[in-house]
Amino acid sequence: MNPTRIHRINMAGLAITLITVIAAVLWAFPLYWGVVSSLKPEDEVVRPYVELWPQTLTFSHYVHALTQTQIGIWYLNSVATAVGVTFVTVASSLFCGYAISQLEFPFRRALWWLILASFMVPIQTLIINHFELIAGMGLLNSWTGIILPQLIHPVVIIVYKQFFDNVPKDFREAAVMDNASEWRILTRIYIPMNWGVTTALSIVTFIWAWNSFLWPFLAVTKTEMMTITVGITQVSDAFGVYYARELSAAVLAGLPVALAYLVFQRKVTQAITLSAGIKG
Amino acid sequence: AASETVVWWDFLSGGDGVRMKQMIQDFNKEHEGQITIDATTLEWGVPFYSKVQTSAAVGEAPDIMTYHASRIPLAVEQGILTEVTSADWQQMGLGKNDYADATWDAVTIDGKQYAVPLDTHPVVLYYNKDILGKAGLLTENGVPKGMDSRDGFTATLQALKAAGVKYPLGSVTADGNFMFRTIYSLMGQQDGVLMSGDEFLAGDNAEKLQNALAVLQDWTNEGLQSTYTDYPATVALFTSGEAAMMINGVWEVPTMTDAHAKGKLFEWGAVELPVIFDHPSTYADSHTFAIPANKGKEMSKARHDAVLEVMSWISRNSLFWATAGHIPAYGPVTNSAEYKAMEPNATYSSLTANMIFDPKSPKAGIAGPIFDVMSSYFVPTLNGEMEPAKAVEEIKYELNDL
Amino acid sequence: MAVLLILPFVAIYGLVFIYPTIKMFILSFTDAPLIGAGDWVGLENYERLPRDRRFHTALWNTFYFVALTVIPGTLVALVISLGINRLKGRLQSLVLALFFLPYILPVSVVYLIWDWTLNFQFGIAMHLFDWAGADRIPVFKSTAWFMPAVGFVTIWWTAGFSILLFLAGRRAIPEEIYEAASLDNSGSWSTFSRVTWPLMWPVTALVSTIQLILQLKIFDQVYLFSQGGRPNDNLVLVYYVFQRAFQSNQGGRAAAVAVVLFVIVIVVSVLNFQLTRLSGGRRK
Amino acid sequence: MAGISINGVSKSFGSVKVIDDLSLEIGSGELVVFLGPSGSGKSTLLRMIAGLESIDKGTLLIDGTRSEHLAPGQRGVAMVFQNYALYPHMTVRQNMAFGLRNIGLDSRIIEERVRNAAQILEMSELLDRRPAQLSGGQRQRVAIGRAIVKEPKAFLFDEPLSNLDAALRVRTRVELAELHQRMRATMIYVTHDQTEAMTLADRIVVLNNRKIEQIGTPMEVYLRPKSRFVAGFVGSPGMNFMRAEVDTSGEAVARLGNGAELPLDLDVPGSGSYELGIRPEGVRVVSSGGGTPTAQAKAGVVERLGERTLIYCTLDDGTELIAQDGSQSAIAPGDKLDLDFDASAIHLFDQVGQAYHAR
Amino acid sequence: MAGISINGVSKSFGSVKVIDDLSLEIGSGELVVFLGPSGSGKSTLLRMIAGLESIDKGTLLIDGTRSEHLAPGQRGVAMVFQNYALYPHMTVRQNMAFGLRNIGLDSRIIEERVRNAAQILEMSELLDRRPAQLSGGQRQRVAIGRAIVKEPKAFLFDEPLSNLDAALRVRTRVELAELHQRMRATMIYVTHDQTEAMTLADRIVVLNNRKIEQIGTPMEVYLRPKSRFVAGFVGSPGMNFMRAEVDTSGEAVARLGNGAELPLDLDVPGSGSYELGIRPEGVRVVSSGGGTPTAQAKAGVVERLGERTLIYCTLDDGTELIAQDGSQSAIAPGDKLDLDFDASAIHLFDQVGQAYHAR
Ligand SMILES: Nc1ncnc2c1ncn2[C@@H]1O[C@H](COP(=O)(O)OP(=O)(O)OP(=O)(O)O)[C@@H](O)[C@H]1O
Ligand SMILES: Nc1ncnc2c1ncn2[C@@H]1O[C@H](COP(=O)(O)OP(=O)(O)OP(=O)(O)O)[C@@H](O)[C@H]1O
Ligand SMILES: [Mg+2]
Ligand SMILES: [Mg+2]
Repeated sequence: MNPTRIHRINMAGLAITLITVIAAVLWAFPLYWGVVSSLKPEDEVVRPYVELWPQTLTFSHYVHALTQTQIGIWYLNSVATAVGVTFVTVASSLFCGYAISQLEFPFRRALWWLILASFMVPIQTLIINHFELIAGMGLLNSWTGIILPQLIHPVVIIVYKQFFDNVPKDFREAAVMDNASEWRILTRIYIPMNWGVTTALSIVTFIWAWNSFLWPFLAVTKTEMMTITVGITQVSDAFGVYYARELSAAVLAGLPVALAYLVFQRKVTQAITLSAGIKG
Repeated sequence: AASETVVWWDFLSGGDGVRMKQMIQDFNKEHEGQITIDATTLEWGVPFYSKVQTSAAVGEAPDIMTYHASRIPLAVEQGILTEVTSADWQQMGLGKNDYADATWDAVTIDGKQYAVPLDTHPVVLYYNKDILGKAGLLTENGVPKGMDSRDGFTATLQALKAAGVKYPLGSVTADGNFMFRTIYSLMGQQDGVLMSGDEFLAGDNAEKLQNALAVLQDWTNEGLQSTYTDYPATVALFTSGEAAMMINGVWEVPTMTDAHAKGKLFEWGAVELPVIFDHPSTYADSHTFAIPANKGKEMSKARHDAVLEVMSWISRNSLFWATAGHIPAYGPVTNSAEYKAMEPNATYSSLTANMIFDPKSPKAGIAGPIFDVMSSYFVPTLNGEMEPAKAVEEIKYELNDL
Repeated sequence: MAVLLILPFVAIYGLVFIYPTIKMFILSFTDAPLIGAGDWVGLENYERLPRDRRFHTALWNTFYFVALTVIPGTLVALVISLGINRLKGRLQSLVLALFFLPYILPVSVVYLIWDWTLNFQFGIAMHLFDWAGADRIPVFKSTAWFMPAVGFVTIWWTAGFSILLFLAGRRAIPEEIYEAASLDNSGSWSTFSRVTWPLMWPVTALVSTIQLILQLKIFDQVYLFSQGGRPNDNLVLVYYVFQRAFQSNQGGRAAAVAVVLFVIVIVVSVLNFQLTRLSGGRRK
Repeated sequence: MAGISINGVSKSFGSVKVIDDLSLEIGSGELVVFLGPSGSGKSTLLRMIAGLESIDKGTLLIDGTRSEHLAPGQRGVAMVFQNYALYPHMTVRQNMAFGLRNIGLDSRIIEERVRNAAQILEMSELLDRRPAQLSGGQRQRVAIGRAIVKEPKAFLFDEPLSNLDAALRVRTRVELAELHQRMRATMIYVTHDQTEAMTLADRIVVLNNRKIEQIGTPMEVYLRPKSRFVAGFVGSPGMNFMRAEVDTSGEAVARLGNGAELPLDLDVPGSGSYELGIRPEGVRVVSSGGGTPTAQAKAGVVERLGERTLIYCTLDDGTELIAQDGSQSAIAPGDKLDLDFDASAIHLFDQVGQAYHAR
Repeated sequence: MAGISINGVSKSFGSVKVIDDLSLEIGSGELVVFLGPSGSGKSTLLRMIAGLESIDKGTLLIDGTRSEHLAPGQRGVAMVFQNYALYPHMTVRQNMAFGLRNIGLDSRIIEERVRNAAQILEMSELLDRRPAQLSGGQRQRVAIGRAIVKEPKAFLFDEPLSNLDAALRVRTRVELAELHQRMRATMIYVTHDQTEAMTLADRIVVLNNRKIEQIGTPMEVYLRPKSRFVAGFVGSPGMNFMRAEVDTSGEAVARLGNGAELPLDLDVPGSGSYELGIRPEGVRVVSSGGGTPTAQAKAGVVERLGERTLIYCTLDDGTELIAQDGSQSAIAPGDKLDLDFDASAIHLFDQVGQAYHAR
């Protein structure tokens, strides 16, 4: 029974807080280091001692990456394919999830089981056949070809179904009493009521698509069709033996998503937990 | 006629990449309104050749590409190269007589040619004259001492070490693909061969490989050579003065020349590899131009003509390519007075006599099966993780299992 | 109506999921190259696997990688999330952002940054070894260190995702439970082991399951980090599929490896599902 | 407004019969409450009228029109759901207009109707808010407003107050009663809360176990419950029950477990064992010594509700019952009490639950 | 069991003061209810006693021990939470034993105590279930059981019934009252439901706005509210209020808006404008013609609660009030009524809310 006990607990708490904060800084340090290195001239980069800030600050590597490489086109490809994957995945899953959740039709359970099963299937094992398929359709080196095999995201449909299942039946019935057609129930009630889910799933799908490497790496042979994730590691064109240049490309590739994340931090956080089926 | 765009892939980065870009620019300027080269540089080695292979199989390969001569047998077996017919040669205005026999032979399979040779590129020893000079390790001719024997060269390395040099020798020890060149050269110095008929490392060839590995591992064990160093790091170590010498391809010559011209580099030199064993011998390969056989896609006559024009033009103008350190394949260029006056090419031009090439087999060549197997074991061995004997045993097993 | 709604999805699934899956099985019984037809060879492609050294390497490395990442990654994320949970307000979101940031970066960026950070000659991490007086370790060039290093980078890269799930799980535990525990004289350790940990168990199971299935399919990092190094020592199953199919042009043999991976992932998923269900059932 | 006539309807879910051959007439402008325990089929019956559940057998007339096969939207009835089912992404105005839009009504008319309904419900200033910005009571009103704008033939309510807290529930109940008085609309109201039923209904339909137990005005149901079930279900706190032996040989009397005899003022078919029911307000605490009390009891918990006091007590023979005393009762837990039963408040129930009431 | 003494405690969250210099004595074995509107600081005060919130200023004695700096577990009090806060992964037995394990009690003693508590609460057969397998009422009992086994100096309850449905709430309330009678333990019970407060408390502490408005027995609070706030807050339906001009020049009288004059039976400081309060049971409907009624009114909603009838009516001058009539009242909505005010039930409140009651 000593009155200092609460005090002592606070000391321990403070220590944990401090450790956490320090760990966070160390955790993010490689990111900082990457950025700083990309701002140094090449000869400073390879000095055998540590300088946490460039002696000569230079943006020349960025200028080079932006003007001498196809990074702009890669951006465009990344954005286009990621948006395409996101849009098609979310839209098709939305409709299908709604149908499975709310409507009666033959083979509904079978379809649902198929989707659940596909959750476990490693899509990576299908690369050979995807390649053959896409090549056969003449879609290599095209946005469509990059997009198609990336459309298997059973999580999206599973989450949609769960959310539609959880919309109280009352809403559907209220709408039925309100003379609403099935299409109007979907578009005026269910979709708007679940905007949050749609945003979240779109964010998550977009992150996945933006970061995907293996398939775009296989499906693209022309540099002008590469996505940024593939481009910066596969085309030595401009980066060669230049460490800082490589890093500046990395920073350029990572920066937009990183900034978008910092701006929409809450949304992204929600999106992730939601995609895992945890109500945050 | 409408302007033809020729899609071009190469794997040339660094100093020679810059040279090639310059040549392409010149070509485009000269052919304005007729032919435009649309060039892309891909990652050297396995990535490049995998990409080429799958691209050709699905009809997405370029119109022209650089190709290593060593890999042509494999490519022909896979059917991804288009023959360069005698009509083509005629149209280009080139022919057998313009090339050294070995070079012509390298692009010829069963009497048919599959590529147009561009150059030959051996490996050489780069050295830092300032450091060696200060340590008293230069001969009067300005070349390193001890180039004639294993002991002599090792002594030089040790002296450098004693003089406080961190890495007497910079080696691309992290990259088995690269080290193949050095090791194959050392085998060549013992008259070792990889393939005798269909058998790999037959007879005492295994032992010769082991000797080569042992030398390099010894240097590592004695701390005379940079360990786990990848390609760019090796160059950086040398140019920053941390490594006093470096074994690398002639294609790094322009990097040095350029830096030196800008006053950013010490005095340097490049010589033929030291004779560690019986006699001088240096591994070399050739860059060539090839036309992919795009499956299901016939190349138009106009495009084909344009491609031939590209190959012809570059060959004729390959004197500039020589500034990239390489030895041009086109005879008229190497025979010219200008070429003969070029430095440092002249210093190491003697070694052409001692060049050895990959075995002519579909299993050989850059990023080919042999390459693949051997390089896997080079890294652990060169960095002291694996005994040379063990490595040779494994290599032999895997090669014969191909 | 229902048919119209499911049509796009079913069409996509049929085209890029069901059809390729069936084709993969068929392909694995032929000697086809990557593109084009081959002859039926029966089980030959499978019979080769037990003798195939690379396959052994790939199989071993895959499981090794799973062992290196799944449980350590889950624990690291759990610990970090508990640390973050103690923080409040802006500091909390800042710290969370620092931990989460790597997750949204493309794998290529992660590769470039770590390849640089751990560069044997110039990497800043090597200075740590120097300061500590230890020998530098060529992490991505030595077989012994490659997988642990890639595992470490993978944990660094993906922990943000798990951390978020753990945080959500932690926040789902009502504060009242902790107040009850403090009135029940529960100390920090007993509160963690008897309250927090059991209540976080479902999330822990979820996180480790997600990790497990994800890491079995590892390719990107291993491929990138072995570039210019020693890929044959670092093979993992998907990499081996890629190598056979796209580098050696052996579609049939690649498909057989793919089928093996396919079966492994499904067996592991089912086992894992049963396990967590059992242990979950025991705890519920 | 219109009457609703239900004739011999039945409903099963799978093999479980939930409504069995049930008939009911609801007059135009009447407020009928369906009261019954959970699972008694109240909601099901209401939803059958709305069209949200199919009718297996029997007929349904709404305003004279055969409606059992009409789609829900076409029956001309409006429903207020337990959770209101307000569309969360629409403003109050849009919520109210949605049903009218769907039938393609002219937007001027829609605007007009919404304005009127908002006026009636005194929520004109809420029209541009969203449901999340409303309090529970306000949401309730919007839900009613959404029904009103449709100018339906009948309003259907399914436990509309059960999500409100106690105080608000009382207030809203009064508002609903007022609304009904003002609009004189046909309304069917489902609840399992007997206070709501008592205070709101013109007539109460007591449902139990697939069947109607009693139909009657609130006071009929309270004072003259037709069955043991109704007697026990209606009233809070519930009626006290105890065993009694009835003797009709002379003046009819009931003998309680403790031997006390109560004169009976009701028609009972014959002697025998009955259950005697009496509400707490029929059990009075008498000051000791005055006359012979019916029973002696020991006070347990004493609940002072302010305007009255409930005493949970135990008779000598262990029977537990609740007595009522005035607001300022002096009784404390543990006290010995004399209780007197008001003869006119006595009900008897025979073996099958049939009730007999005081004359 | 032990008394609790709170002396001049204050508490702020950031810059918001929630409890301001509050003092209170709770006797050993007493059941004190903290009653007040939402946000009045009831929970905060309770949690300050439990140790879950720090005390900014002032002292807290539990059983004579200075406790404001003790850790929650060391104050010897047990708490029952609104959502019960049962450990969901432990069985009932483990839930109850957890606190005892933590203080290293012998497992035989733990087993014994758990068994006893389970017996008291009649849940011995639930001991091996997990919270998820229990009904709301059963969880409630487990939460209490978890408190009982600790044999605490005092029990703290924070709205323990608010998650139960109406019927269960009434039943559990009675059970709690019984438990307190049996155990005679010191209990503090937080609620904003005045019925719970009235029926359970030995004493009610009415909190409002950071301060104690009144401390007293339930009947004191109901019959002699110290302030306008307490008068309005306690009782359901609430007290009727209306403007009145008081004239103390002769016999003290209050003049209502309609001109009627009521003789006052209370001490009031002087003439002036007051608010007059009277509970519904003080407003009686008188048969027309009998004497002069205090007021005339028009009946609105009539709520028949069974044992009594509430009439929501409007006076001629627009004042709304609630009158009470007997169970079998014949009054229908719209009727004209004569109302009589019971003089002894009149309360007056001056401008600052200070109350004056009938003598
Ligand atoms: N869709 C359904 N499928 C199967 N059984 C159902 C369904 N809807 C209701 N039931 C069953 O029908 C019976 C009556 O249900 P109903 O909802 O009408 O009861 P209720 O009187 O409204 O009860 P509550 O007061 O709980 O709302 C219950 O036994 C219920 O389980
Ligand atoms: N942790 C906190 N931080 C800031 N303000 C708080 C906190 N807890 C309570 N408050 C504020 O203190 C005041 C009193 O809160 P408290 O929870 O004690 O009220 P209460 O009487 O229990 O209300 P209720 O009946 O709603 O439970 C409220 O205004 C509340 O907003
Ligand atoms: Mg219902
Ligand atoms: Mg509270």
